[in-house]
Amino acid sequence: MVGVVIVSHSQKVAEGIREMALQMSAPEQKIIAAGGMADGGIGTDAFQVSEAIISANTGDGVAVMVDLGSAVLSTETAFEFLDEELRAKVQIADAPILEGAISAVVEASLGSALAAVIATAEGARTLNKC
Amino acid sequence: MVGVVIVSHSQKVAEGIREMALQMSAPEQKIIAAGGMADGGIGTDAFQVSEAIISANTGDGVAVMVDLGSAVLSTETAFEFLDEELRAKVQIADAPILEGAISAVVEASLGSALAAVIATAEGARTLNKC
Amino acid sequence: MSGELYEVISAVGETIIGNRQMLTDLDAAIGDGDHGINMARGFEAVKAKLQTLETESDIGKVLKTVGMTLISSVGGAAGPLYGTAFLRAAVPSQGKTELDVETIGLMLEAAIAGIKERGKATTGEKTMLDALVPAYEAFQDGAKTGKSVIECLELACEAAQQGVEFTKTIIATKGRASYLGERSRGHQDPGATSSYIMLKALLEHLRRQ
Amino acid sequence: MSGELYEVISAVGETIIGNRQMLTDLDAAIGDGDHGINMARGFEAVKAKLQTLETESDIGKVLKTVGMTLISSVGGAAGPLYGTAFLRAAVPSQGKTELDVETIGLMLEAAIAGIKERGKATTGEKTMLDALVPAYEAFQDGAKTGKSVIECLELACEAAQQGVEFTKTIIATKGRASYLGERSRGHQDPGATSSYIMLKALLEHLRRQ
Ligand SMILES: Nc1ncnc2c1ncn2[C@@H]1O[C@H](COP(=O)(O)OP(=O)(O)O)[C@@H](O)[C@H]1O
Ligand SMILES: Nc1ncnc2c1ncn2[C@@H]1O[C@H](COP(=O)(O)OP(=O)(O)O)[C@@H](O)[C@H]1O
Ligand SMILES: [Mg+2]
Ligand SMILES: [Mg+2]
Ligand SMILES: [Mg+2]
Ligand SMILES: [Mg+2]
Repeated sequence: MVGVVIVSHSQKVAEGIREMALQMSAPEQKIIAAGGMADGGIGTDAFQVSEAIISANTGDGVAVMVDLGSAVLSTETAFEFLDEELRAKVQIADAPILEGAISAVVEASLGSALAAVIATAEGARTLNKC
Repeated sequence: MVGVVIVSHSQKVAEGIREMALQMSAPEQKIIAAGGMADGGIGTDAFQVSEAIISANTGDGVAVMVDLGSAVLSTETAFEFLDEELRAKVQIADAPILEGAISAVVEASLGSALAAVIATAEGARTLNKC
Repeated sequence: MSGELYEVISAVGETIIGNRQMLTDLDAAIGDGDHGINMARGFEAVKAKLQTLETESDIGKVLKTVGMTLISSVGGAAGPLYGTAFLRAAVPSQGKTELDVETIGLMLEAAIAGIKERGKATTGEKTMLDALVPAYEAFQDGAKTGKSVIECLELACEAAQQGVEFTKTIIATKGRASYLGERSRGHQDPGATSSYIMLKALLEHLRRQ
Repeated sequence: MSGELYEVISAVGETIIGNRQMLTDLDAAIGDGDHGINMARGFEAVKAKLQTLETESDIGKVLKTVGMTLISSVGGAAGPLYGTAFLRAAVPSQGKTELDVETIGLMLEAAIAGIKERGKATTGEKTMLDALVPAYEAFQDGAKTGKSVIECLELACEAAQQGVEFTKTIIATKGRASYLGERSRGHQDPGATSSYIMLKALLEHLRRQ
């Protein structure tokens, strides 16, 4: 099953999204929060992200959800710390972080491949709420 | 200045988004988190939302950011508890909650009117992250 | 509050609380697995609130309190939906201390209108409306032919149960289950199920009187 | 680590820490008001880390550690950007214990390429690149005419300072300041400013030797 990593500048946001996404997940699905700095402050930490990616991977790859552009910078920096094999199956979704994460988790729970999980996450851009 | 209310099923998400948005805000700007149930559990509470809207309003109206469809249900229920005058100047943004909230806060900090704040929040749908 | 009214609402509440696990399991299959938890929490709060309304005999006022309590305590989509339904049902029953077939028909109609408006939904979307709308129609059919409250409710329950069965055959286009698209087919809707069991509890309570 | 190398990095770090408030104020105007806090936190972490590298004389290895430390401690966009810059600058300086004009030119080139790649940015977007790219070009002009390290760095600093001024005239199209669109004009970019003051600190330290 594709793992999902949630990279936010805020630890609370990443953990809260994870808790919401867990409600829609399959048992044993990997959803890892990588939010905030090591000291709990607002920011992103590329090393925390690379560790999260490693723990989210069960062999089928990892979809990474990010909040702001600078989370992309950290995530792409994190990619450089991964071995080639894992790096080839990790992808950032260009999607809203919360809506994308929940959509991604639902898609991954159905056993879909990474490309489909990313596509569904990105489709969350156009979901209407009201 | 238009106030911003953040309605999430998760208290952590609402508070974390508020903290991130505060970093981009003007002094004294009203950004109110209305996340989770009264007992801290996952869910939304229409009464909490109506109180948040009241405290976010300084006369120029309030933009409400929501996470999922059921947050819209609670928010629209909350509207019924507001007096006519306030109800006329409160609007839900059909936008991603985190990205929309940050965009809305930036737009509101520039002194823009409610319609512009909502439009900018909704424009966050099409922001590219990577 | 009249003992009768108190007992009706308690009976409905206890049934929801007793079906907590079943409703949650249904929601786990196509949603976030909290519908039973949400509804039970809501009716626990209603139960506590009812204690404070002992002297209230106006059915409308009591239903309004039930609606407000559900709104603040359920948490999921069902909170604003059922909450609004009770608030709307409180309008035709305002000032009443007893209900007849006609008033119950108006209450059901108002409740359904509230849910449709709040949920921007209609039948065929795999929601509580797929139990409630046919229930209302069957109730009205009974009313038109001069049936009693219990007889009308029997028709309504039967229709609601069929409505629940019908939700198994369609895909969800409203609410959280719509995330699953085609995968939501084959499962019965938790909200339709809770609507059915509330009607059923009401009927069974009245039958016992 | 040679005393010289340690002192150069410390001088740069102390300058950033000393300009914490100024950088933060610049970022408050067009961003989230943390650039000074971020950079100071990063160089505090570098300072602590340098203690553990006392015996390391390889400039490349030390710069690699600086880059890794910035990546893990800065927090904002500047973390991966400057972190990558230091990691890339560590490549041409690997195995070296002293630097000449040519190597510094290669280091600047690699650092800028890293920032451009990481940030998907180019000059004219109101970022650190608007200080660093002209600084590099001026440095290379000096190198071509046989100038010394200090002379080349003087040219680079002058160009960087002009680059910072230039950022006041343009709108941001990368990073957080781009949220402000037209409103970002008139303000100088915090990242361009920190780049300039780091180069300046390096120059002044070398002049003092
Ligand atoms: N827009 C809607 N209109 C009508 N009913 C809805 C709507 N959205 C959800 N529902 C009903 O609510 C039920 C889910 O309730 P619940 O699990 O409490 O909420 P949530 O999905 O927020 O967890 C669904 O089974 C469905 O019957
Ligand atoms: N994509 C990018 N490419 C190059 N530089 C960038 C980019 N995004 C931001 N910057 C630089 O980073 C600086 C902001 O750094 P900082 O305040 O630490 O990050 P954040 O915006 O995450 O709070 C900006 O002033 C700009 O110079
Ligand atoms: Mg549910
Ligand atoms: Mg729920
Ligand atoms: Mg900043
Ligand atoms: Mg920042």
